[in-house]
Amino acid sequence: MILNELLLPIFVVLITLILGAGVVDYLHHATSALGKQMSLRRSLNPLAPLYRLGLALSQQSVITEHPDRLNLRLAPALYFALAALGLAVVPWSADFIPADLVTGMVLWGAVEVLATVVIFLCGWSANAHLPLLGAYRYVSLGLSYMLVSMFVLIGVALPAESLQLSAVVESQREIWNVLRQPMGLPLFLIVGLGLTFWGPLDFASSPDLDRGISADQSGASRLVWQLARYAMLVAFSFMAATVFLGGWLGPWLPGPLWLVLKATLVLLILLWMGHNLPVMTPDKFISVAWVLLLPLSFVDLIWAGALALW
Amino acid sequence: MVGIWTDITFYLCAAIAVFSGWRVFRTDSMVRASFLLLISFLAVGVIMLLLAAVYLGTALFFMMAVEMMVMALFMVMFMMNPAGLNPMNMVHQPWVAALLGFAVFTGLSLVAVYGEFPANPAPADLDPVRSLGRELLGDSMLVFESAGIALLATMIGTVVLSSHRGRYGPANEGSEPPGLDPGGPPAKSAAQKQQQREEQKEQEEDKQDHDQ
Amino acid sequence: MTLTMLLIVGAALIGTGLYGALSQQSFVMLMMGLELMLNGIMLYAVAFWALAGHGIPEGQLLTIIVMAVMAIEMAMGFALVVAVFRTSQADTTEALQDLKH
Amino acid sequence: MDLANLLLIPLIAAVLILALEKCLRRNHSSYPQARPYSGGGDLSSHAWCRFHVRYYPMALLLIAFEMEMMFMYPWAVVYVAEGIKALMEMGMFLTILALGIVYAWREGVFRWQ
Repeated sequence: MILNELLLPIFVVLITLILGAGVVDYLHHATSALGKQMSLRRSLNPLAPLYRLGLALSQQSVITEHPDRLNLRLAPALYFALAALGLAVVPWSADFIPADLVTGMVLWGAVEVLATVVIFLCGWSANAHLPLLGAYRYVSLGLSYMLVSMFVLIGVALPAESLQLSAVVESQREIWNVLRQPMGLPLFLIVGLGLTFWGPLDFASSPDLDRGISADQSGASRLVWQLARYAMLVAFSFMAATVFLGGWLGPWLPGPLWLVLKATLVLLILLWMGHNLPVMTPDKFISVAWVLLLPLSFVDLIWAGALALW
Repeated sequence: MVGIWTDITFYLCAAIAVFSGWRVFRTDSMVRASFLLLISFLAVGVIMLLLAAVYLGTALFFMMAVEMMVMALFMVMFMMNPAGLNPMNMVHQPWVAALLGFAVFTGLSLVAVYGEFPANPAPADLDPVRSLGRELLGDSMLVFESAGIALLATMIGTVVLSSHRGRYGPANEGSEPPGLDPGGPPAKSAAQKQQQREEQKEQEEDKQDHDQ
Repeated sequence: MTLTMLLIVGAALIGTGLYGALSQQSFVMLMMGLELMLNGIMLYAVAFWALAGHGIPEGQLLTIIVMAVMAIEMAMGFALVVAVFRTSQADTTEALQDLKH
Repeated sequence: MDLANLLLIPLIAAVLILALEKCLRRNHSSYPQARPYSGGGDLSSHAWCRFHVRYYPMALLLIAFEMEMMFMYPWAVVYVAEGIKALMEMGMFLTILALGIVYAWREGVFRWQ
């Protein structure tokens, strides 16, 4: 009983995050090579993530002078823990849900906000100017995408009449939310880019800050931070697949396999967006988030509400 | 079996909540202080989860995470020394405050120990979220809508008080900062100082030219 | 986990918060004291809701209202601090002796 | 059991990463390496000092506006059961709060100060 209900869920969540991080690393570099004149053969090599892992391990772990040591160590661990917490509420099939919380949706919102805190701490603790600037910029992003995410998720909760993710999946048995609420998924994907500070919304470690919060990371500390970031991307993909693409629902194949396939699809879309969308600046994004994205998510909510009553 | 683990988790969370709440006022680093307060809130949130207040517990996580993040930002904006690199002690009347705090703690604890409260636990099949939702749309509708009005007033108030830029130009246009000592001449802003410095430099250069 | 234990933990939070609110000079730290007191009050409300109030929804609503009070206190508090700081470059309570007169 | 999983999963994940980092870390850096990277610039002070956060009115506005979420989650659960009454009530609530957002937008809160 203990084995099935306690150890198996923990094992599944952690293995998914770690293997998923490897997959993200592979796909990220492979898709980035596709657009450019780079050596495709080397980028598509399935062992390339291991090669990069070895490279990171052979580096020194340099730490800046007088950092906030406790927070420097804790930040990557907490970011990874948040990804695990977010993935824990995702149902894998009708009867395998690591943590079937009645308010799973609210918990995911908490994960998004706590991620902002952790990313700020990561930039703060190095005691260096560039990481700190990245952290301040990221907070502006984190505070403004949050509302959009909440509205979109509440729109999804309306037809399900519940905040529980298993109920949300059940409510999509006839038609997936991506078709029922067409504006939901695009808005949620933008939130995902913000949550993992990826591609166009990469304010925390943007190139114009010389990689911002990653500027003073090296060796093992950089490795675990990257791992946590990829893990968050994986957790987000699973969440988006559950909420908008019907989760484990699907014919022929078993439920968990469907979930993984759909999550991979979301992941590919996110990576594509990361490579192909133009980069925003933080000051512009605040205006865009509050003046454009927030009203759009209002409209999405009204659409969802009207459809649910009808 | 489950009961023991619930108790252990409760005592652990209670200890974390109180200890980190205490450390808030003892740490030098202001950013750490605000995140210690966040830890205290998170521990209370877990206790709420243990009490089957599922919605309030999880909602406390995200509400408090936002508030403490903003708190940390304001710490950085207003503190001379947000990281506490030199130890500092910005307190007044610490002993009176400590005494009063302890007195309140003792009083409330005595009430808790000797007071008689009805043992009337929430029914096990209660759905806290649904009952709360019905309450909001039923009897407490007025509370809910007036909370909306109060929040609107807060939003307008914060914008009026804090925004540097009014609709008709800068908010502090025409005002001058108070003196550095009571009744003294107004303190100069950085821009004014810069301007003055440049004027001085120009004058000196003029003088040099003149001398040559 | 009895009601008494929960109330004692809440009392400890309120006591600590009161100490902070009375002893800190800086506005921002003072506000942290207030927040800690409200934290204890929320624990009280939920404890009574769960163990003494038969799970009536008003108990939960009270907690939410306390959270709203906290949010309003913080937003208005910081807005006032910004306004005060802009006009008199002050960030501690002692610097505002003028308000006494 | 769900609650136990919910608490244990993040805890174990965090411990795992901390242990991993501790095992892999090879930390014997010299002083010039430990100097914060500044893109070739010369550092005259440490980084932790008073900083003007340019979006502070937005942050304050968010604290007030975000309270509405607390009311919206329970509302979403009973929305279909309560029907048109729920729609009207939340419509009113959100309109009141949206007024605040529009006002703040017109006052230029969403631009960096």
